[in-house]
Amino acid sequence: MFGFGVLKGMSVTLWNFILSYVYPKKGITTVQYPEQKKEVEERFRNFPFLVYEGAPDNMRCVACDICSKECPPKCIYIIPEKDAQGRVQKKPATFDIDYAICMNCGICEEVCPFDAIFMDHEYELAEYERLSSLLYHKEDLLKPVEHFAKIRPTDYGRIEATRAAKGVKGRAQPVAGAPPKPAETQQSPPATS
Amino acid sequence: MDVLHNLARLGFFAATLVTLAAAVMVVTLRNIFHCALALILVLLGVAATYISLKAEFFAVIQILLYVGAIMTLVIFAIMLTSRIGDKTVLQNNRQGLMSFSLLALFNAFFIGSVIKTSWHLNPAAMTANVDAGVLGAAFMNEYVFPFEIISVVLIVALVGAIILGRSDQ
Amino acid sequence: METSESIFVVIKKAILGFFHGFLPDWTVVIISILISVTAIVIFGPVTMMFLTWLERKVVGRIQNRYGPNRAGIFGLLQPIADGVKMLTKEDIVPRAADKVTHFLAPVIVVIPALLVFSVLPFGRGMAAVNLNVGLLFFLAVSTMSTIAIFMGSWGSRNKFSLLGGMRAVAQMVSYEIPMVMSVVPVILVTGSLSMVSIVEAQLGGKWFVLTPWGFFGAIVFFLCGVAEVNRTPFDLPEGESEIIAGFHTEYSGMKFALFYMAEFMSAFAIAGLTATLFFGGWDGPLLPSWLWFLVKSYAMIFIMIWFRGTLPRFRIDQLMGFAWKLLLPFALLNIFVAALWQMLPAPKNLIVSGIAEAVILVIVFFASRKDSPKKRTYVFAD
Amino acid sequence: MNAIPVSYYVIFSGLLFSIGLYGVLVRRNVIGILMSIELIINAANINLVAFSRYVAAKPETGQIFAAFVIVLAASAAAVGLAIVLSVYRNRRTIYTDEINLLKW
Repeated sequence: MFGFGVLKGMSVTLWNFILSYVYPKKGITTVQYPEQKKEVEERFRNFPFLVYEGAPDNMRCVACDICSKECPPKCIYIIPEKDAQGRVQKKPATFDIDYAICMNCGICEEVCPFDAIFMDHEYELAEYERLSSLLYHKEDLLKPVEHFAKIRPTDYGRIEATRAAKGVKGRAQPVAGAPPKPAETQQSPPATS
Repeated sequence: MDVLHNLARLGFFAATLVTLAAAVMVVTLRNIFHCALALILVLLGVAATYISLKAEFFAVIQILLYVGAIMTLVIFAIMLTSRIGDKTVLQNNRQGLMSFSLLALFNAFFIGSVIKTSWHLNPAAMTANVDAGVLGAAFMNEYVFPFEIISVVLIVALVGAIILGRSDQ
Repeated sequence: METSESIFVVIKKAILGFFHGFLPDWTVVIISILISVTAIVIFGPVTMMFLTWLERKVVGRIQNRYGPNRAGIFGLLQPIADGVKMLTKEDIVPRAADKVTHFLAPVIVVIPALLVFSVLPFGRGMAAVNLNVGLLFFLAVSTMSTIAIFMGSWGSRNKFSLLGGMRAVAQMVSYEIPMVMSVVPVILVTGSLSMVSIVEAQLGGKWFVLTPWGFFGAIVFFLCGVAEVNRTPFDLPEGESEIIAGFHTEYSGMKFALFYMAEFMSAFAIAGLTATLFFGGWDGPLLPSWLWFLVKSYAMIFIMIWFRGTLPRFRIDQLMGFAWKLLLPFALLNIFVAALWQMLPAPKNLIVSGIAEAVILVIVFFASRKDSPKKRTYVFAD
Repeated sequence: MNAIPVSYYVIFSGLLFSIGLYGVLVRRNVIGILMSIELIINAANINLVAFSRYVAAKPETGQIFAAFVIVLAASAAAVGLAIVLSVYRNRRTIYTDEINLLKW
């Protein structure tokens, strides 16, 4: 009646305007992005990464090619390593993921029987170039298992528990296996005993 | 200040030339929308003529009514009656040459007679100040009867236009 | 008066005096005209740039965010960045467009927006031209932007453009009538069409907005002005959610920027005119006159932006009904109240015209409500 | 300033009138004819204002009648365009030689 509704609405916006100056904590809800960032949730997941233990050479991936076959957009490309006689080793020589094609579905993480690939929290991946800059190679994808423990502690605990129950101790490789992985042993003592 | 007067007069002559050229465009262009735009130019040129006659109020009225109201109506009608792509349709009939020659004849006589006439100039009128107040007083005193008649005509036209323009029935 | 009061006038006089030393009289006159023209041509776009910044800032604050704050301090360089972006954009002309009209429309739309500044009194003795028909000139010239919008919408050969143009013109023609009617009381009381004498009639705090007719006249005028310059809530001609961008759908780059510029300059002109007609123009204590004018104009601009941050868009029948059923009768009856005010002696007129105004307000409001459309029942909806 | 002779205005308006008359005679489009009529009316108005400024006893008379003429032109345009619209609605054309139902 008599336009009082309009006045009421306008008072709301005016109050917002004033509040944003006198009490910005409540009046302004945005985050100044490059300087401040919102904490991502633990369940947040973005592009996948590969896990290694200790040294980058000691990766969990055995080049079984399952993730590459399951990947819906087929963005994973794996060539296993071969030794001098041409026998296939349990280790990828090439492990490429095209982030331009990846759609963050997380199926690779689910199907991996060796818990070698996980979804990351990284989201600032802008590049100037479309083809080569977004094609991530093995060296770019490898991250230590501590990184995984840091970003997703719940999942880490669960997965390490099952791994320990099955008796898998990382990758039984004589090259890098000498010092046992500290993070893993600390994280899952009840299962190992 | 003579230079300024001459400049003003030059501007006025240019305005009349532009007006006449635009008037020719109004009657010759194929695209009726362009004709309407040219007509707007003519009306602005006529307003400039009024300013040169020291009738500023009337010039502004000309812009307000003609450009603001009448031409808007005309363009609206153009938009409602022609399709966007129409421009190939012949806009003129075959009386062009005949009309042109007759009008040229008329103009020859007309201009000749105008030049020959000696006008009885009224120096008082030439310097008088005719502003909105003078016009308003005249409207309300001497010319109040035609003023009322005109307003009745305007209302009749308004109602008539609404009735004619209604879509149903 | 102190120097800050008339600093611009003094500067102009100094320049003219400098040229007067060695140039003939008539060139000095031309230079004087050129100075005024240059001042307006610079003032218009600068105002527009500042207004874009202000609008985004205020709307941002209304929506609980900061608004532009990256380019320069407080984001003040944002308009320049926008300008560079606009200039470097590709200029697209549709293949089927009417090339001449399409090109001319953005050029012509700026002309009336700049011309209206010439009669606004920016301060004491700071109107570029003191026309004795200044107010009418303002209204007449601002109607010419209709033509440019028509040209743009027709020349684009695009249905959305055409729809936007039709809407724009229907709206502008409708709102022009209550707008002209709402300034008639001012002319009636001051007895002059010149902006300078209208301001002089309000000197010493006798602003028209403080009288009953002036208060409601100012509201009617301001609403009509907001509708004239196609701003929210009257932005049907360019309603993004309905018809893409209305009449400037097919414009890109600098041509679009010209439309944008014309819109903001007209918005400022309407704000300045409201301040001049009803809020005493440059009249005010302490501060220099031109600063008062700017303060008042920007207050009006703030209200416009506030509207934009608050109100949703009108429906087309509500828009027309608002103009014809509410604003027009009210503006007409307001003239009667102003006549009462002018006729009666000083203490009585406030009471009488105030009562008359209130009665009229109630009557017009109820009369306009009576035949508003019934609540519709949707037959096929359920 | 009034150094421009009155005959100049009269010739100007005569030319404008002839162009308008040419348009009325030649145009097929009804709206074109209406616009030509506007030209003629403007020519008449120029004459009224010019004569009132130069030779009339009272300088405001011509302007007042020119104002009447403008109002009449406005109402003529409104009614004329309404007629054009209804003709277009019924006959789907606005060309005068195609609106010939009464011609036989």
